[in-house]
Amino acid sequence: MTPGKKNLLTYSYYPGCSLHASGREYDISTQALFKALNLGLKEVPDWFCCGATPAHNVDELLSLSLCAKNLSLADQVEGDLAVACAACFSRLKTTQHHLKEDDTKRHQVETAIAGPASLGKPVKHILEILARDFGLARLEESVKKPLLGLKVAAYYGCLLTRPPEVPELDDCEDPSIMEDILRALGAEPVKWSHRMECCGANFTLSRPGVVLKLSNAILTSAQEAKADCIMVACPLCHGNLDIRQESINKYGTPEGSLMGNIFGSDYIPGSEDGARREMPIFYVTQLAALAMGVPTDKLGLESVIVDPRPLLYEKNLL
Amino acid sequence: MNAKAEKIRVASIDPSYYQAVTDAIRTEAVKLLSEEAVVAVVGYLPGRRTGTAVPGLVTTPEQAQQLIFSPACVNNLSLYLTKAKKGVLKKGKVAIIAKGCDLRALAGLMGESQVKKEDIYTIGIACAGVFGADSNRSGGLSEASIARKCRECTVHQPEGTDLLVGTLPELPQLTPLEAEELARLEALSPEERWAFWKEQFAKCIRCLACRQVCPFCYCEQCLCDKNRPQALESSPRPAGNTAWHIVRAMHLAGRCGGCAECERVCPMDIPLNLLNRRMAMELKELYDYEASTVPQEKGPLTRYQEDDDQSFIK
Amino acid sequence: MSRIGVFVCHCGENISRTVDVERVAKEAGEIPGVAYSCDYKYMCSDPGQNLLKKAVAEHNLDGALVAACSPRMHEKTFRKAASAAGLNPYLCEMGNIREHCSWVHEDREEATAKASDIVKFMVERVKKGKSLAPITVPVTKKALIIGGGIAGIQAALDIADAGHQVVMVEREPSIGGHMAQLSETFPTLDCSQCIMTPKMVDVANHPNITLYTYAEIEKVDGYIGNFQVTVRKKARSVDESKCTGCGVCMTKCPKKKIPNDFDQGHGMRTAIYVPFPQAVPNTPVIDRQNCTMFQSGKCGVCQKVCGPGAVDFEQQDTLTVESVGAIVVATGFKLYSIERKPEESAIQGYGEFGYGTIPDIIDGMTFERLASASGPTGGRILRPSDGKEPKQVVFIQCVGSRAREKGISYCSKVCCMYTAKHTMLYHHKVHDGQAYVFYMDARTPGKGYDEFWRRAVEEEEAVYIRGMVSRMYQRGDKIVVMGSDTLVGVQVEIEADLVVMATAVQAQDGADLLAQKLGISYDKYNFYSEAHAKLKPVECATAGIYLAGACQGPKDIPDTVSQASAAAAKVMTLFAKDQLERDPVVAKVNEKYCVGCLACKKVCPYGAVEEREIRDRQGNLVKVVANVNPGVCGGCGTCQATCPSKSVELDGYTDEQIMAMIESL
Amino acid sequence: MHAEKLQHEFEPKIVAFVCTWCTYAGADLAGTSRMQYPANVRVLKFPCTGRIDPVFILRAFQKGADGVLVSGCHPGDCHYMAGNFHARRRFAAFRALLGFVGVDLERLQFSWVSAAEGGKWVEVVTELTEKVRSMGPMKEFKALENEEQWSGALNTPELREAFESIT
Repeated sequence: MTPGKKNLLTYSYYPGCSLHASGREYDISTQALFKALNLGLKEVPDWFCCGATPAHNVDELLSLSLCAKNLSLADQVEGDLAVACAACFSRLKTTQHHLKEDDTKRHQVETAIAGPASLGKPVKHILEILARDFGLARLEESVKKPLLGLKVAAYYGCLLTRPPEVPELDDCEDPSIMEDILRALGAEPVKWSHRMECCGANFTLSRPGVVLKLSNAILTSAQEAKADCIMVACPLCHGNLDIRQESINKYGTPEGSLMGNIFGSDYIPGSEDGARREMPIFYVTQLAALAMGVPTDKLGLESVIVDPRPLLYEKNLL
Repeated sequence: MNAKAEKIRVASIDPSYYQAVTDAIRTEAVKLLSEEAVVAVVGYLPGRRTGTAVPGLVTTPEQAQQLIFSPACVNNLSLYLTKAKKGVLKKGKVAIIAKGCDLRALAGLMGESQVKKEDIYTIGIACAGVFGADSNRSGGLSEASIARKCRECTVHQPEGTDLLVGTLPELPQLTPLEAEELARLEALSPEERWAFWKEQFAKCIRCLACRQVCPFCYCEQCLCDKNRPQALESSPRPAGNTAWHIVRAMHLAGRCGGCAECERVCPMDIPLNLLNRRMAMELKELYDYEASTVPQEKGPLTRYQEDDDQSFIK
Repeated sequence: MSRIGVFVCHCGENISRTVDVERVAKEAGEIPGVAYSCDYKYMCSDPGQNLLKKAVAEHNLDGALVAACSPRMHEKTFRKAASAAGLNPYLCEMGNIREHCSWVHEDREEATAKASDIVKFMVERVKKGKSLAPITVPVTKKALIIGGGIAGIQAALDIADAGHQVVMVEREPSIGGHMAQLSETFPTLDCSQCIMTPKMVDVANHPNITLYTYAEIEKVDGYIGNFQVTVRKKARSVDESKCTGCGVCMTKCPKKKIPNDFDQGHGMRTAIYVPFPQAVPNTPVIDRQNCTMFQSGKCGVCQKVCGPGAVDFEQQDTLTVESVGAIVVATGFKLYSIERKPEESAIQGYGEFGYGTIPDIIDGMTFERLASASGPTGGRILRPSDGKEPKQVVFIQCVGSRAREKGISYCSKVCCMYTAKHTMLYHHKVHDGQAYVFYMDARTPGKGYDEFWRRAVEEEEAVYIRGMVSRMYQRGDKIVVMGSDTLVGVQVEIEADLVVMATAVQAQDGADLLAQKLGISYDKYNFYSEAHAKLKPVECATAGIYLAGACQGPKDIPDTVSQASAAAAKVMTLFAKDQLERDPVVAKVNEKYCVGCLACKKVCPYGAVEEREIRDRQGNLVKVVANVNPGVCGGCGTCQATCPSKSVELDGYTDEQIMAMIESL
Repeated sequence: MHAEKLQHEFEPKIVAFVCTWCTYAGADLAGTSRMQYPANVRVLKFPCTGRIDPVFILRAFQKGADGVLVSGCHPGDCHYMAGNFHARRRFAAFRALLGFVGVDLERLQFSWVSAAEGGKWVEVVTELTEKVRSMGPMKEFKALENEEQWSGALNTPELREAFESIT
């Protein structure tokens, strides 16, 4: 941050584990985007895992306490809490929601974390910050390099808007916030069917067959809608759609069937014509930062599996 | 009234504030009367002794020049539209000066069909507070002399008036003595509270000034005057006194606007507003009801919700 | 000084076993104002009642207390006896020394003391009692029926056939309601219009029925037996007295492409139109929003071609006041739509089904119109988007119903049956087509209903999938329906050509507003509330108003017709007498002391309190007071407990009586 | 056959204000079912709990009741649709007021007893009777009844003399 230059808005920042590991590009591009938009972003000190999807399946109190502790850590940093990962966002919001509703649980959690639970801190997803706090109009004005001609399938996944009473991000079943942002960036959102379907999320290790099946359906749908690429706002979705693409493409082949057998899936997907183009998967922050004119070497484009650079080159965006 | 208040004396409110309010009232009253928009203005006139004020009804622009506003303007004037001067409203539209607390009474009277909104023109006052009963008025309005109700007033700047006059001066943060007293009583055991109120009610001489001054006690026959059947013993004995004050508080529950006139006029210094405040607290907690400066169709005890609290019912 | 007689009953041994009845009688005799007391084996027997009658005469009694069983048992008996002896029945009371004393206490001493106490305070009650006369209310023997669907038609015909005058008010240009839209009806599959239209004609031709169509209720005043109802007849732009129904205007009208609501927007109509060919009355109406004449002032073709000169562009709304004695509310229902709802709405749409943007996802009523021989496709099942015959049709039940997450938790009751019917109609019309049904439970209670449903499943080859649909989207010209089959435990995906949703039955738009005009209550879904769920299913809590059909809750045709006839029977019972007699336990206002704060009006569950202006001889307003309409008052006394000055008093339970009882304890 | 009846030092006076449609009928049912409960209660019948004025409760205490029971129809069961809903708010407020002036609220019980709940009637009456019995007599109001007034706040010889002459 340039000293002396005042930020428009300042946020505390909870990146979450993925953004420090498999989803580093999301972290890098988020930081770059915020800087470009003159938004302050200060990482919460000593944050740790939110428990993601596994914890609350095992121990509710643990999952609530993990998030409650992170929230109280976040209280030390000024500004609403910016969260990039859909799972972290969901868990942190869910925790606030549950603890507000249930005094007994709040009491238990406060005992567990030896301190008050911070229920008042607004937890905001990056999408919300871009579309609402910063505002679509201002976002559009800030664009230096509009993403003209880029057809994007905006993929929400299952956690960003559900259950409706928790994230309060947009219409639970028919949201438009990602499309709105894409339009502001100059890109063309496509109409497609699978934007709200689950990618398989954390079955990625335990039941990869399920992931392959679900992710394949999403990729197929995007392709049928003539999208050039998919935009996501979650590192888990990104992982499944990006990293698994090679396996998915092989899935229809004898090699893939073998894999399917190993993973115990009874379903052999694969596009009907057998030919699948590689579908680049972008984080919302990558596309936004690109449109803001952030140098392309600061977007982490090189570290994803399906290389998006040929596409961007083709569209004159590199 | 209280030793603590004597000690932390704060600077008096700047007299220019009162002058500004007085001027604004006069200007508006003269305008309304000369344009014949109203037939009368109910307001405050200077009392015979300096530093005092009395309620007054003016009907000409000349008389309107006499209207004042000062910390001595303690009375709740809404009373003058119903009981004392019942005929006033029959002659035409009347303007009335109202502090926030008075305005809540006016709103209540409208909700209870006693006053019609279209019959009155409310000149609201951004009110800094008024003198307490028996306070030393020589030094202007200060923490020592301000009425107890004003210390925790939430309607300095009333809403819903036809005209609001005055700009509030900066007001000092005052300790909420009444809320503290309520909390103290709440913390006592039932026996101790009974003892407290027994002593208070024993003082009552049943002069019924509390009733006469209350804007909501507009009944033509008060329950306590009824003798077939006699629900309340009318002679000033402890039993009847206790019943009277309980019934009075119950009848005001959900209606009282908190002007605390009952307490001000009580010659025996019974802290009557504590009862009203306690009921207001209860209704706020149970039904999220607060007396408003805007008329409501129904009060908390004339409406209900199917899921109202019933934790006290077996 | 009162002269009260106290009669203590032994009830065989039921009372005397634990209560010393002689002592109770003796102690009663010592109460001031008691002129006579005795005990007797069976007070309720003939000799017992005669004892009471004789004592009233011999001892010149002005009140009687029978200490015996519960008043719920024999109050009527003894009041009748007292009345026969010339005593006002309301001056005869009962002290309950059996259910509340001898049966629940074993200790003779305690029970006797309690019985004496009961006698004591009840004597005080009798002392302060007043003679009351039953309230009589005149009855106007004319009924108003609001709504001209099958419920309203049935009620109207029943009442009119009984010889009473009926006024029917229908909001639409024609009567017939939803039933006129249906193709065939379950469980018999007879043609709906074939059984409906004759009834519609009967209404139009009945000498006792006055029909107002294209009209709404403006205002309702009065009370049971004596309602004054203001009806707004909307400007039809066609003079009903002149129109012959020839229909030339419609054939000549240049505006021909207006979606017809009767066909759920799928058929087209002209700007001057009747909603359907069998409309009653067969008088067209001009839809002013879509008429070129009204919009631009140029055209007037219909007026030119109309032989009798019935078309009148200048026509205005008119108000008519009707005096009626009873009202039957039969306003029916509307269907839920999956469209996006306003944010503040308690009910949500279905984003997962595309909020109604996919043309080939239709509701059940639209399917009815497609299947109807008189519908926009002439009875062929053709889908809206491209007019092709769908080969795979998915039916989804409980869309909006039983969906707490969407804001509606009730079951719409008719959908299981009509969906089964739809699969049959589809199978009959498209032999090579396949119907799938997603359902939660098949609910088929009704005569012949389950057999009908089984037929759909077993003989008509509908595939029933027990599970919900989670998402639908358009892929090419197909609709992909994603759902679950919970019996097998798998995800299901069907590529459908057409999807038919059984959407929830909801209260009509404006049902709440009509209820407020009528002063009847409604639930959170705006369905009207009956007075008692079991025992008063057609009465409203407001006397003189009755409910028929789906305005009270989802109902099929047989239930609707039954309820309509029941409502008609209630009306006829009311009309059987010239005067209505009511229990005189009602509230009265003391106008001298009432200051008109109207707290009583605010709390009255019956809407029995109204304002009354008191004026002096010159006509100047002195004050406004509350006034209780004894015809409407239910006698709960909530007003009196609320009134600060006790200026309203409930007869039979006056403060004086109650205070006297408390004093004597 | 009956167990030796316990002799109590104090038998409280319990007054019950009940609605005729539910609780009165429930008490009737307790009778027809021959259930047993303490004979301390005196039942006053009202059409509806909506008719029960807080003044009645106050008056009952003043006239020597040691415990008061107010009972009516369960919410939604009111014969008059909404009488008990209004009563519920009224009594919630009145209860708070009595508590604030120092009445021990253990002596004032509210309940919903339906026409089918004879058992509940017995339970409520028994519980209140036993509770009040263990608390002893309601002294406060009785003491007030016996007291004449003179606070001493206005202390003149004439007043003192007058007061002493009447007490």
